[in-house]
This record gives sequence, C-alpha cells and structure tokens, in this order.
Amino acid sequence: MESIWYKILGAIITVIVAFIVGLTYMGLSRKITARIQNRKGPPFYQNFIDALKLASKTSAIHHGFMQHIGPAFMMITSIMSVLVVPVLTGDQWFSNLNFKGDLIFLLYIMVFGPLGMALGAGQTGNPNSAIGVTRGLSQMVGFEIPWVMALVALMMQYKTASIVDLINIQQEQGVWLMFSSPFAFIAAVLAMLGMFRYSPFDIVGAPTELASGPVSENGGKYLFTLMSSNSIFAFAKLTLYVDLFLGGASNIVELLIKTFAIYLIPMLYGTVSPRYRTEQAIKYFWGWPLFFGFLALLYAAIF
Amino acid sequence: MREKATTLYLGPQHPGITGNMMIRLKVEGDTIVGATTEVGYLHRAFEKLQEKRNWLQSFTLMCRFCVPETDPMEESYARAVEAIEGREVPERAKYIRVMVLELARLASFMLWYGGQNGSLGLYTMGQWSVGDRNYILDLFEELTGGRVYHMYIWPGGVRRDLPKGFEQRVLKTLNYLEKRLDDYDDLMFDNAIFKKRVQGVGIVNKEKAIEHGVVGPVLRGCGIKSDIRIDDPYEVYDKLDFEVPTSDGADIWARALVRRREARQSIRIIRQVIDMMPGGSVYNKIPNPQKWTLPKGDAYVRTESVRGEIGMYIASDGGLNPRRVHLRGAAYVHAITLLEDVLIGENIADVSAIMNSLGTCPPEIER
Amino acid sequence: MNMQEIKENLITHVKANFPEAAEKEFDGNRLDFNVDKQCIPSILTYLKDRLGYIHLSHIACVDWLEEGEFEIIFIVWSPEEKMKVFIRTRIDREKPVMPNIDMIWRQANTYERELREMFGVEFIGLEAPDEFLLEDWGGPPPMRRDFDTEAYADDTFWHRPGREDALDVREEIIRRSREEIPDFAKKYSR
Amino acid sequence: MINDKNSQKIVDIIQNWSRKHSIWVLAYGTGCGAIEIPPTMTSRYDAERLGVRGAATPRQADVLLITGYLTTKTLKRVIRVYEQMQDPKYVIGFGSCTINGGMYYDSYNTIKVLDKYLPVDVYINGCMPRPEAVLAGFGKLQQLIAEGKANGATKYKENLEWYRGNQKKIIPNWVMPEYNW
Repeated sequence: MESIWYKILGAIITVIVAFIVGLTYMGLSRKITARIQNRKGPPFYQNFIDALKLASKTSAIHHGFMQHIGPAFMMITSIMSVLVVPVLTGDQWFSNLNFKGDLIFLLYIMVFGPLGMALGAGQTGNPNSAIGVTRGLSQMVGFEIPWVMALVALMMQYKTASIVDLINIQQEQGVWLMFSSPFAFIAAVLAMLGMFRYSPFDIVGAPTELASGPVSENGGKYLFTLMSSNSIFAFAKLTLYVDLFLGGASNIVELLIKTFAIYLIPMLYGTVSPRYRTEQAIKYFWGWPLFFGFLALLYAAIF
Repeated sequence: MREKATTLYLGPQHPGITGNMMIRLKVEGDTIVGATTEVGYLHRAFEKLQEKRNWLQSFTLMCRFCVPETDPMEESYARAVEAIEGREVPERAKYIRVMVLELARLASFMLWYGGQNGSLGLYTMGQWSVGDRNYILDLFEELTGGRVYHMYIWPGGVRRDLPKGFEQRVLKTLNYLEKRLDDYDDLMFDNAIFKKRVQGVGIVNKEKAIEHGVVGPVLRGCGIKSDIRIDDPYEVYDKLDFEVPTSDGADIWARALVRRREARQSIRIIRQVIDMMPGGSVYNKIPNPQKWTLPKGDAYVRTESVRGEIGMYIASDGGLNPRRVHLRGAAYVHAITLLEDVLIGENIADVSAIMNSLGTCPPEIER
Repeated sequence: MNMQEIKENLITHVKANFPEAAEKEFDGNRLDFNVDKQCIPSILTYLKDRLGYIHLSHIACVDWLEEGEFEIIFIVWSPEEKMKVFIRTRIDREKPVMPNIDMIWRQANTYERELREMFGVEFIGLEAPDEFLLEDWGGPPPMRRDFDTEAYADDTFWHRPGREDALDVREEIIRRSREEIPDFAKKYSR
Repeated sequence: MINDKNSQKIVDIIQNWSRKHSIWVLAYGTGCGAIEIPPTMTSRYDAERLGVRGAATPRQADVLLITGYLTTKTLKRVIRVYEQMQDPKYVIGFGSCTINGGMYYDSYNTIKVLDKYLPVDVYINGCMPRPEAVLAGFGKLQQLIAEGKANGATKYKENLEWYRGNQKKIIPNWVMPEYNW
C-alpha cells in the first residue's frame, strides 16, 4: 500500500520536473539556435519569464466554451503521457504509473491532445486556426504511421507492450534497442522530427503563412497552458525515446544527458532547413520513414 | 462536388506580407482560386508634397519612397533634374554614384536573402545576411551619415567626397561579403528542401511578363536579357564590364539564381569602379536653393534598382517647385495585376515566398 | 542603325499612319509625339505590334491648371531599338475622359486606377474597384493643383505645437551668428 | 490574504519583472521604419537577448510598434489591432513622423500626432531611428514597466470617448466592434 503513495508523490514530482526540464530545453534550444545564427541569444531561463508573463496577462476574449477546452485537453494529454512513462528505471518513486500494455495506451493518448486542440481552435473562428488545424492533423497522419510501425515492431520482437519490460530486456542483454533493432530506431527518429514540430515540419504554426496557426486567437493564459503542456509533452516524448531505445536512465544526470542528446536532433536539423509544404511533409513521412518502418517489421518478424 | 471557396484576408497585419498591404484570397482547401490586392496603407502623397517644396527640398523626400534600397530614387531624381537643366556632373561623382548604387544593391540583396528564406521558414539565413548587411550600412554611415536614408546623390554630383581610406574599407567589406555569399549558397542553394519548395512555384513566363510590363530580376528570371544598366546606360555603366545573368526557369528558383549571380556582379562592379576612380571635384555647385529655378520642360529617367527599373517623370514649369513628379517603382507593376494573376492556382503556403521573389515593395506602389 | 536613323524611320512610320501626330525630337534616345486622345489606343497598339515598343514604361499626368488642361503622357520603350517614345495628349480639365488601354498592356490598369483616383480622369470601360490608394475620401481628387494639401491637413489633423517657430529658422541662425561666441566655446567650434 | 496590500505589491513586482523581460512585439510594419526592425532583431543588435521577440498575432503581443507615419487607412487597422491586444499592452511610437508629422507635416493622408489617437508609452525619435535607438526605446519601456508607469492601456480605457472622438474625426466610415475589454 505504501508503494502506491510513493508512486503518486513521485508522479507529481515528475510532472513538475517535466515542466521545468521541458522549458529549460526550449530555452536552451533558443540559445543554441541563436549561437548558430551568430548572435548572443536570450538567457536559457527566458522561457520561464515568458511563461510567467503569459500567465499574468489578461484574457478577456471569449470565443466559446471549446476554446477553454482545447488547451485543457492538451494539458491533460501531456500530463497523462508523462505519468505512464517510467522516468528513472529501478527507482521506486519515479517508475511512475505505468502498467502492462502502456505502449498502446500511449499511442492512443498522444493523438488525443491535438484532436482536442483542433476542436478548440475550430471554435475561435479564425481561418488561420482552421487551416493550421487541418495541417496539423494531416501532418500527424504522416508521422504516426512510421512511428506506430516502429513501436509495433518492438512489441512484436520482444513480445511485450510494457516499457518497463523493454528497459529490463535492454539491461539484461546489455545492448540498447537502438542497436539491436536499428530499423525501428531509424523510423522512430525520423517520425520524431515531425513530432517536435521544428523546421522543416513547423507547418502548423508557420508564421509567414498562417500567422501562428491554431493558436492565433489564443493569448495570455491559453498560450501559457499550451506552452507548459508542450514542454511537459516534449519531456514525456524524450523520456519515452530514452526508455525505448537508449536503455533508460538510472539517475537524473544520465536522463538529462540522454534526453538532451535526442532533443538536439530535431532542433539542429531545424536551424538549417526551410519549411515543407503540407503535402511535401506527408510525402516525406511516407517515403523513407515508412520504408524503415516496414524494414523494422520484417526484422521483427524474422528474428 | 465543388468545394465552397472561403475568403482569407492576408494582411495588413500578417508576418508573411512584405510591408503593409493586403491580399484578399479566395481559397479552396489549400489552393488559391482568386486574389485581390488592396494597397494604399502607405500613401503619403509624396508627389503632392513635392509640388510645395523647392527643387532641393523635394530631393530629401526622394529617398523615402522605398526603404530597402533608397539610392536609385535619389539617382533618378538627380538625373532627371540634370536632364531638364542640362547640368553637367563631374566624372568622379559619376563613379562615386555607381559605387553607392551598387553598394545599396548589395545591401538590398542581403535583405532579400533574409526575406526569401524567412518566408520559407529558414530563419538562420535571415539572421546571417541581415546581420552582415550592417557592414554595408556602416560604410554608408561613414560616407553619408545615415544608415538607411542617405540623401547623398543629389543634382549636380554627390554631396561630399569619399573619406580618406574609404576605398580600402569598401574592398575589405567586399572580401568579407564574398566569403559570406559562399556560405549563403551552402545554406540556401544547396538545400534540398529549399529547392523542393521553390521549384515550379510562382511561374511568370515570357508572355505574362510582357503583358504585365514586368521588369528586373523577374524578367531576367524568365529568360529575357533586360537590364537598364546595359540597355539605357547611365552614369558610367557603359564603361564597366559586367554580365547580366538570366535564367530560364521562370519560377522562384530561377529568380533566386538570378539574384544570387547579380550579387556577385555588384561586387565585381564596385571593384572595377574603385580601380577606375578618377580624381577631381565631386560636385557642380547649384545656385541658391531658394532661388533655383529649372527651365520649362520634362524628363523621364530610368534606373535599375534591385527590383527592376524605376522610372521617374519630372515636369517643370520654369518655377521654383516641380510641377509634377511621378515615380513608377518596379513593384508598381508586379504587385497588383501580376500578383493577382500569379497567385491563382498556387498553394497558400507560397504566397509569402512569391511576394518576396517578385520583390513586392508596397511603399513604392503607394508613395 | 544609329539613333538618328532610328528616329527618322520611326517618324516616317508613325506619320504614315497617324498624319496628325506632331513629333518633337530630343537629344539621346527620346522622341515625343503629340496626338489627339482618340488615337491613343491605336497608336500604342501600332507601336507595340508593328514597331516593337513592347514595354509600357510609364503613364504620367500633369495638371496644367492655368491652361485648363491635363496632359497625359504615355512612355513606351523598345528593347531592340533602345528608344523611348513619349505619346502626349491634352484633355479638358473640366471633363477629363480618356480611352482605356488596359487591354493592350494589363499593367496599364494600375496606372489608370491611380489617375482616376488622383486626378479624376475617367477611363471609359475601366474595370477595377473604385478605391485604389485612398479610403473613404470625400474631398476633390487630391493630386489636382487646386487641392491645397496643407490647408486640408491643418483642417483635419491636429498639429503638435512647436513646429511653427521652426519656420523662421534662418533669421534665428543669423541672429545667433551675430552673438559673441564665448572664449571657451571657440576652442570647440569650427 | 491575497488582497492584502503587501502581498499584492510583491505580486506586482514579480509580474512587472516578468513583463519587463518578456516583450513580444507585434509583427506589423506600419511604415518605413519597418526596415530597421530586421537589423534590430538579427545578429548584430539581437534584441532577443533582452527578451524582445516578435509575435505573429495581436492576441499574443504586448507591444504595438508604430513604425513611422500612419496613413488614415492604416490608422483604422492599427486601432483595430490595438484593441484586439490583451492587457497589459504598450505602444511605442517610432520615428519623427509619429511625433509631429515629420516631413509629412502637410500631407493630406497621414496623421501628425499619434498620441491623439492611441496612448503612446514611449517615443523613439529620428528619421530613421538607428537600431541602438530602438533598443534604447525598449530599455526605456522596460524601465517604465518595472516602475509600473507604462499605463497607456488604462489611460485609453479611461479616456475612451476622447480617443474615439479623435479617431472618428478622421475615419469617416467607422465600422468596428465596440471596445469592451
């Protein structure tokens, strides 16, 4: 009975850690991008200031009930997905609320948030929001397929849908899954580029095309909610990658190093890429990532 | 079943619009089926104001027509006034004018690098090139005292001589920029995604170009070799050796290639000008501006700016003030009828890129 | 062919078709024709289709208030002959009506919209939205000489006080230049 | 407890600090001053290190930067944009022509004094102001925010009739929703 309380307390701390780490990563990404762009850049804690400011802004506009629901959906999704991902392996506190079959649950829950956001954005009546949502959903259709294939390959290969089991398998074998099932890793990383919405897949909120897409009408607290949910979600996704392919992390330093290494991939790729058009993005995901997804499935079926 | 077209207002407050104008788009899905531009947000009535100013005062208004590249307007005004009055310009002043014009061209190209890539989401490029543009603006600041508005090329010559050692500093800056332009190529022209985004988009073919009276890089981008600096040479351009790059693609990519090569030609021209720079005075003194009258007559001069030819018509009635000044900027023909035409059938994601590629500059349309 | 031959050639061609066109020669690559407003479309079409003046470079309008006329100038350019031709016409200032030429060059549409708005020149058959640069404009066409922009601005807008004393800045400069410059300031003044 | 004066003061200080260091400028180039905004934002001057960055839509922006002269046609849009922005919001008048008309003092189509129509917190003078001047303007705005003196929006709300009267005087065809937040 005691362990449940540990777990719940650990989960709450995890959410807070996820918020802080996610915002710090975004701040660091702004800093690193700035260095690439030949300038000093904002301090790494700039995003905390932005978040605080957004939270203290008034939001007097009201476009209807669904506008409040949209960001809330995103927040709930982010928190739920971070709760089922084991953050530190072997740790009683931070293995979180995961259970057998949580990979399938995660797949479901990760789609849930953007759908809620779509409902909320549709309510605002801004055409930019509507177009942005359409684009976001199309892009999701693009990257979800290789992503699901990679995960299914893992599940087939090791006959489990539990993240903890997968981590244990990696620790028993002594080989990370990124080496023992490389094609699934490649497919997952390529899908991740779309998931993080950095260039060239920032088609949802492309400023020069759609102002800021689905969030065009959302300022102040709405934007704060979206920003914090994004940071939590980013942390959840990064931790999931580390758990699945990089053998998990047994302490917080290892976790930060591994997650940041993963985070650098979409970020650095983004600084030197222009943005794809929507259909080009989907075409991209249904090209090589899909091919590697198939390879991963074959690999899993044969071995 | 036919989708119902929705109306999308692009601008005037929109990050993708170059400047302050509006395009009313009829959109079916992601495809544009109709476009109407609405301009006039920047109409300051320069031409009316110039009728109230004397000939020298109205020269200071000239550079405010279009800010990305201000010198061609001053050059046009100076040449038009000189043509009406028959005033001679010292040889050295002509060379300095060419140098300033080409430096301004180069600065404008750097801004275009930023704008074109910013419209496609490659912000690193804009940070680099707009940052490097400051080196040219530093030179302008040393020469004229202003970063953006120079008021340097005026009737009768240029306002003052080059500072000591200015040529060396120009050459140093050019050497640096030449290196940087290669970096830009690596980032932009060797970029597969950039190529994918711009090839086959925003096509202005030869027929359309002639029908709409298109000028400048857009015309050269569809394979017509046309450059006022060669066709109707002014100052000392006929003594200089440079090429006019053309490309056959007629899309954004072709125009980008044209501009990329033109930036290098500008560097080449500046080097030649510095080599050939004669000595002597830079300025034929004009009479007291309060009493300066021009003979009755009119003149039309054209100057090649980075967006294409700029035409300036000035009519004088023999008085202290211009009777009529009318400037036809390069974007005047691109931004309204042609843009409305080109946008049909394109994706809404490409509107900003097309505008940047055509060189739409609203203040020049509205004046 | 040198410039003079081109000009003579052009004059003979235009004269043969439009006998009433009055030419005026200038130095350099410029040639003027004064024509009646009715033959503007036909002479421009002729220049474009037969003589290679394919680029409409400019349409300008000058308000000759004292003579009660608008002068409209079409400037066309031939890339082959490197020649610009001015086609000038004068129309009545009270009832300014012009034939429309935007079927010859599409871009003329923009010029005509501007002239319609700024000078009140009516182009027969011009299809374009009414407003071009101005919005809800109630006054006379603003580019006409008899419209006083300064008086209008004084009437409509609020001016920040302090500008008016800048008008006599010359006298102020003269007055100050007569003042004694203190010794310490002389060291720094040029 | 939360309405206690001292705790409110502390909250104010924290909020003003965050507002001061996070200034989102609306991307609206209303005039020719827009040409000096890219240099201010890019590598040499890099306004982002001070927390200044662009915002794409009025809902997310804090600062409306009026870059130069405003024609009457633009003024209508600017007012609409300003009223869409969320509190706290600030206006920076950029360039001489927002202060007294600059060289367009006799133009029939540009307004001469911006603070008749919108509450201006900071003016940056010059034609064209240099990027350093723009940064100094942002610095001044930060100082005002920290001291709690950048209260243009409150002024606008309190004197709405006066501002409306001025605006309606030069915009004859007034079709806009009422300002109610």
